[in-house]
Amino acid sequence: MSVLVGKNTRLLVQGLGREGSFHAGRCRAYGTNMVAGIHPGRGGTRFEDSVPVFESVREAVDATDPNVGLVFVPAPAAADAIVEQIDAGLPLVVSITEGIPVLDMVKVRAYLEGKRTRLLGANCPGVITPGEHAKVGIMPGDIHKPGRVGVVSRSGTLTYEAVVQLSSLGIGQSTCVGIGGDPINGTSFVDVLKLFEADRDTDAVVMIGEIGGTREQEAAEFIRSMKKPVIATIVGQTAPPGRRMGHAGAIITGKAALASEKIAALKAAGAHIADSPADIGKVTREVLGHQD
Amino acid sequence: MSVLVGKNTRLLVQGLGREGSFHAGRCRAYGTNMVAGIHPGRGGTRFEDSVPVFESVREAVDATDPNVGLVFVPAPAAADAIVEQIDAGLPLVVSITEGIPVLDMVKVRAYLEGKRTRLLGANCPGVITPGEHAKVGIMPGDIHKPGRVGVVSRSGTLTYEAVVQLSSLGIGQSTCVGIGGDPINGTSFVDVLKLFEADRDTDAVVMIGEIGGTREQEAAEFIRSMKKPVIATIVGQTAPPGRRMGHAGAIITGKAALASEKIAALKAAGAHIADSPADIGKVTREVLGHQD
Amino acid sequence: MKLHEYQAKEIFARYGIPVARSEIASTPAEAKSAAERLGGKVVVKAQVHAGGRGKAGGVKLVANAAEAESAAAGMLGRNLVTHQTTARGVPVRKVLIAETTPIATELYLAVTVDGDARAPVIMGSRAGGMDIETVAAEHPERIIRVKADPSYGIWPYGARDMARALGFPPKLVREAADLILNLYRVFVDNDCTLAEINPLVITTDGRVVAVDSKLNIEDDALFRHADLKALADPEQQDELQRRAEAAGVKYVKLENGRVGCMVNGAGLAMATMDITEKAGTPPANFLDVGGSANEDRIAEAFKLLVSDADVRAIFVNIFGGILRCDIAARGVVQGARESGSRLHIVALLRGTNAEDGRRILADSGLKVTFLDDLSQAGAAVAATLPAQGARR
Amino acid sequence: MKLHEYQAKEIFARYGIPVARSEIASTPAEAKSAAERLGGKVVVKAQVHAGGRGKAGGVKLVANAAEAESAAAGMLGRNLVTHQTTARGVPVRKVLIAETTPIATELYLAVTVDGDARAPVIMGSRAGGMDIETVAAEHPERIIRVKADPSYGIWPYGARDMARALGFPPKLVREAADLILNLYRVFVDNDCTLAEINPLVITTDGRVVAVDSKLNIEDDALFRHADLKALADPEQQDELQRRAEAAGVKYVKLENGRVGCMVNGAGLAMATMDITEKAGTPPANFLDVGGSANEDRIAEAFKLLVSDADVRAIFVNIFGGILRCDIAARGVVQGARESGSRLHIVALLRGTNAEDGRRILADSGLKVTFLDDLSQAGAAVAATLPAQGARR
Repeated sequence: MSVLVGKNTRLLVQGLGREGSFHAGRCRAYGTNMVAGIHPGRGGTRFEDSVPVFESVREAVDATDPNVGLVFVPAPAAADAIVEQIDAGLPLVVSITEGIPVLDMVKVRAYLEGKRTRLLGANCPGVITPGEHAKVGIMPGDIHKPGRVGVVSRSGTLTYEAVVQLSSLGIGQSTCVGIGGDPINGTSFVDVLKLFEADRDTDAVVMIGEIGGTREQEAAEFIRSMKKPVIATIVGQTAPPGRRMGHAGAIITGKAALASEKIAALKAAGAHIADSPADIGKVTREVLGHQD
Repeated sequence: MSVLVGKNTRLLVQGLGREGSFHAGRCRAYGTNMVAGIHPGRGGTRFEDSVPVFESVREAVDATDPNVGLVFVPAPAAADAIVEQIDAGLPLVVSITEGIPVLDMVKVRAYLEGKRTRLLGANCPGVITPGEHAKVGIMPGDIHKPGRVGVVSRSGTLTYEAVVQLSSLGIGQSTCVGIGGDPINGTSFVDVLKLFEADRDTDAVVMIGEIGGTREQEAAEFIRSMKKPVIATIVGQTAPPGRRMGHAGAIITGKAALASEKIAALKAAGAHIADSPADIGKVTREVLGHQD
Repeated sequence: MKLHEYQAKEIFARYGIPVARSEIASTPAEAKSAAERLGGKVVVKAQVHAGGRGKAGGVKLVANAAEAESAAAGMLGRNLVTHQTTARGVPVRKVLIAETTPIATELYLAVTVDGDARAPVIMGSRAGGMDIETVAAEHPERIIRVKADPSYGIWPYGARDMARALGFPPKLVREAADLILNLYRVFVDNDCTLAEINPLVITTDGRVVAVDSKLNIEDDALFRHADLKALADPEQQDELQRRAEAAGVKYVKLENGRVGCMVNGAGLAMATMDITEKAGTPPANFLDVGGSANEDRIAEAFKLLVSDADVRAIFVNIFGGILRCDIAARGVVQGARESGSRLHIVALLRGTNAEDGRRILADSGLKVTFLDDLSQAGAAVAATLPAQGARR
Repeated sequence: MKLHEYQAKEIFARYGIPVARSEIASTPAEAKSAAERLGGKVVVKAQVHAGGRGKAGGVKLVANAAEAESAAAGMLGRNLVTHQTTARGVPVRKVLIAETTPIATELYLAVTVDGDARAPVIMGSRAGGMDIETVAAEHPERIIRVKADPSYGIWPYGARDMARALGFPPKLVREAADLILNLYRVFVDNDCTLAEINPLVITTDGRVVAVDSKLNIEDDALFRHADLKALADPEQQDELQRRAEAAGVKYVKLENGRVGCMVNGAGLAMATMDITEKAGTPPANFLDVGGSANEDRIAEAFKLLVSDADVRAIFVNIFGGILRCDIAARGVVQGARESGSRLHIVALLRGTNAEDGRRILADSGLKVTFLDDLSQAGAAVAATLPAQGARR
């Protein structure tokens, strides 16, 4: 089923406010099997006249056996919602919510230790497996094309950009994963690269990194051992050191966080570098061509 | 080496105030190999002109490679000292200190999860292996006699009472373990029973329980599966429900915490019950007699 | 250490827990004017460290300020006797004047530490207002227990789940959950052994109000709570208890006992009680002098024992370790001298300096029977006990 | 959100961190009388949200109250320009008058969150008083880093170990450890992104004093810190920054740029910057309008861009998702109308309602070049950029 989501996905959506409802509807329209919704005060009602809504995740899990949770709960209560899903034993929790306080995420990350749950995000676009009509997130579904290239990225709209480049060249995607742009998140590049390396439905991986932190260097260490080719790009090459660029992940905190350091590490590990983010599709086509 | 301590014990003592110094000296006099002391402001000096004293556990561990830590630090700072020894990787930490706030012990107990350290106590007399001249605690050494009966108890002086009864009947002890009387401690009856069951130098176990909590019932569950005989007594049979009897462990919080419930559970599990704490030695002799 | 209701209430309010409006009064006149300010119809509540106030007449609902005054006059300066106090009762020095709460539902809510779970636990029940121990014993299924995570505490969703399980209507779930979270914070921040609201009330107009407030603080943690320590009210303890605490010994008076027991170590003390009980000579007390007692503390402990009129004989059971037997013996002699007691003493002295201890007692002129081991204790104590009723 | 030194200092003091005695002054006269109360010889420190005050003349050691007055007069009401500010500088509305501290040793101490370690980290260095970024870059071994446990924080022994490693003499280890623990509590309780003391001083008479105090609060956590939110001083931000924040868009002005970039999403915004930079048409800014922007926010963002005199052309790169392209286009048209801008616009609109967006821009009368994909961007932007210097 490619990675993380697929035809067996049974989706629970927590937070059915304006935005959550809109995207839950889009996920369903794409073909995702949404089995439950959670919204305070709306327990007992139905979402889009069909999906049962519950007051608590525990009730929803007992009644509908979901295996993926999607969090749209506003930032002040998002950490609590994530933990509620962890404690209910959901194998995968995807948190879209942006602006969760970093100390909340420090706690959540530590709380995950030893639990069976994988957390994707927060502050991420989610995950989509086009070939199995499974979309768990806010990405526009129609730009995707079923295929055999995995995509993993810290960014939202930049992932869409990469997908458009791939699709327009006829290169389909196995699964596209947004790990989120916050400095502390649940799933790292390495985690996703491992999944793609083990996935029978994936032939190559596109990885889109950013300035800030050293997760791309960790990824480079893993890429050394990978059999599948990785096409990588790093954005923020022109960002001045020490200035925040929007989301908290994109801050240059030291020499290691520079784009040039990351690109060097990835190149040394054997990744194929797209020097410009406009060339992701082109470089991928070249790499796949050589593969044949 | 019987259990927990023996001839290979390399002892570190933290808190060399009046009481700590006195008992550290007694441990050494009994034959225990004390390799390091910890006391703030006394780093660089020597205890009893021979054992090096350090400012921090980390320094002591690096320099002297101890494998057992003994904590005499006063209650307000005791949890910190225990954690310092856990973080330094000591395999066994014995905390004598009484009066540690229960919420501190809640934290320490949770902190132990997944660590390599076993904590004995707090609020316990410690552990002694007479046959190997290893005493890590405050018990009077001279009442003990080398032999093949293990002793485990929540209490201090009552353990000495039991030991005196055994020794006066010629029944020696492999190891005597005080697990401490606090409601939350590091090592339970079950933990120690497991060690004795696996120990080649132990033939039978004397277990001394008290009213309060349900740890004796947990022990009974384990005793069911034990090959070695267990002689058990429960004190506090005459204590009125709901009244505190000295240390915090001895409080009847519900029906399950009653002496009668515990005795029934132990009896059902096949333990030999000494109805009166005065009969511990006598019952043990009978049990050992039948064993031969 | 126990706090008074009014003290606990102030702490509750500081943590955002909704409490009824109230004022504290030390005189009937103060009670009257407080009642006037609170609208006349109020509840007058005796401030004592004991449960069971209601049935004992320590809680009065009154219709107006004049009745509040006379209700206060009936409580203040007297001793209140409840099923939890001694027959002498506990003195009422203050009354709380609280506005009445229109009760629709009464619940129970408390936080304590569960040793078996090794964590704080939040307990709630829809059977509020009732004696919770009775509920726990007879209908344990009516008590909801939520274990807190030792390092993360309780998460808001858990508090909401608990609020729903307790039957709070959807509109009040968030408010009830906040209250649960705040009570948990009170518990942890103040090193409580118990933080309890009984009853927790849903009012007829849909509010949630903590009508009673109970906080017990862990004695061992008072070193880091100077503010709470200052709230102690030793007058609420009976005199023996107070003296024991001042002397640093653990003492529990037992009903219908005849043998005063002095022991070092809680386990050995309970064993000693069990043995005297089995010998048909019931113990009058639990007394643990602790590990590091000195002569004065032993003497004070001895005087405590003999000041209990029920005590007909003394059993001293000391296993010398940190505490040396000679010290214990000197303390006993000093205590006997200072109290003028001539009660028969059964003494079992073992461990450090046991010989010295025995000699000191033997030379003291006191009536002492020496034992060699604990198995002799039952018979020896029974033999020394005078016929029922006789004393000194 | 940044706090002023004097605000941070009050918080430090509340947490038991030793700080120098000081008063805040808004006028030279207040500065004078404060200096008198503090003994005459004082330090006058401009209160601005910018580092590098010392070298920029914002910190003055004076010998008496009269000098304090004139030093304050030289700062108050003016703009202070440091290496961290724009050329316009930041206004000085208040000065802190602090008693002098007899310095024996200067250290550095700070708490921040280390994303790679996924935990708060306490950083200390004996190279205090120096520019810490320089130390970090040139002598990373001189910085001691202690990772806090995400759930337990830092234990006292860890703080003592750190204090010793920082070279505190044995007598001061406990005091320094308490300070470290308290600074950590400040950090966690107030959701800081940075809590910093630079320098932390050991005085010649053996005291430990936090001589400077710096606290940055996480914007995302302000919802639970109304008290801190009230301490905001928006006047310290430059006008564009302030307008961006009010509009809810992320905006960073870049030096020497010529292309104003409007993008949704931080990653795509950085990609856009990289592409324009490579095309030889450097970006004038980073601007992320965010996911849920409406027309007004887009319009305000557009006006922000064009109010920057460096901007010669606009690149609008919107990937419609939550934000629809027609909304973005309407916002751009509205912004252009309201600002009167006639700058050439390069537009790449994809995703939700992209067709509608393109039509709206095409019909607007604005000069717009439409792109089909990102690879065309470099050339297109370069082509539309007027010769250096020209504008409108």
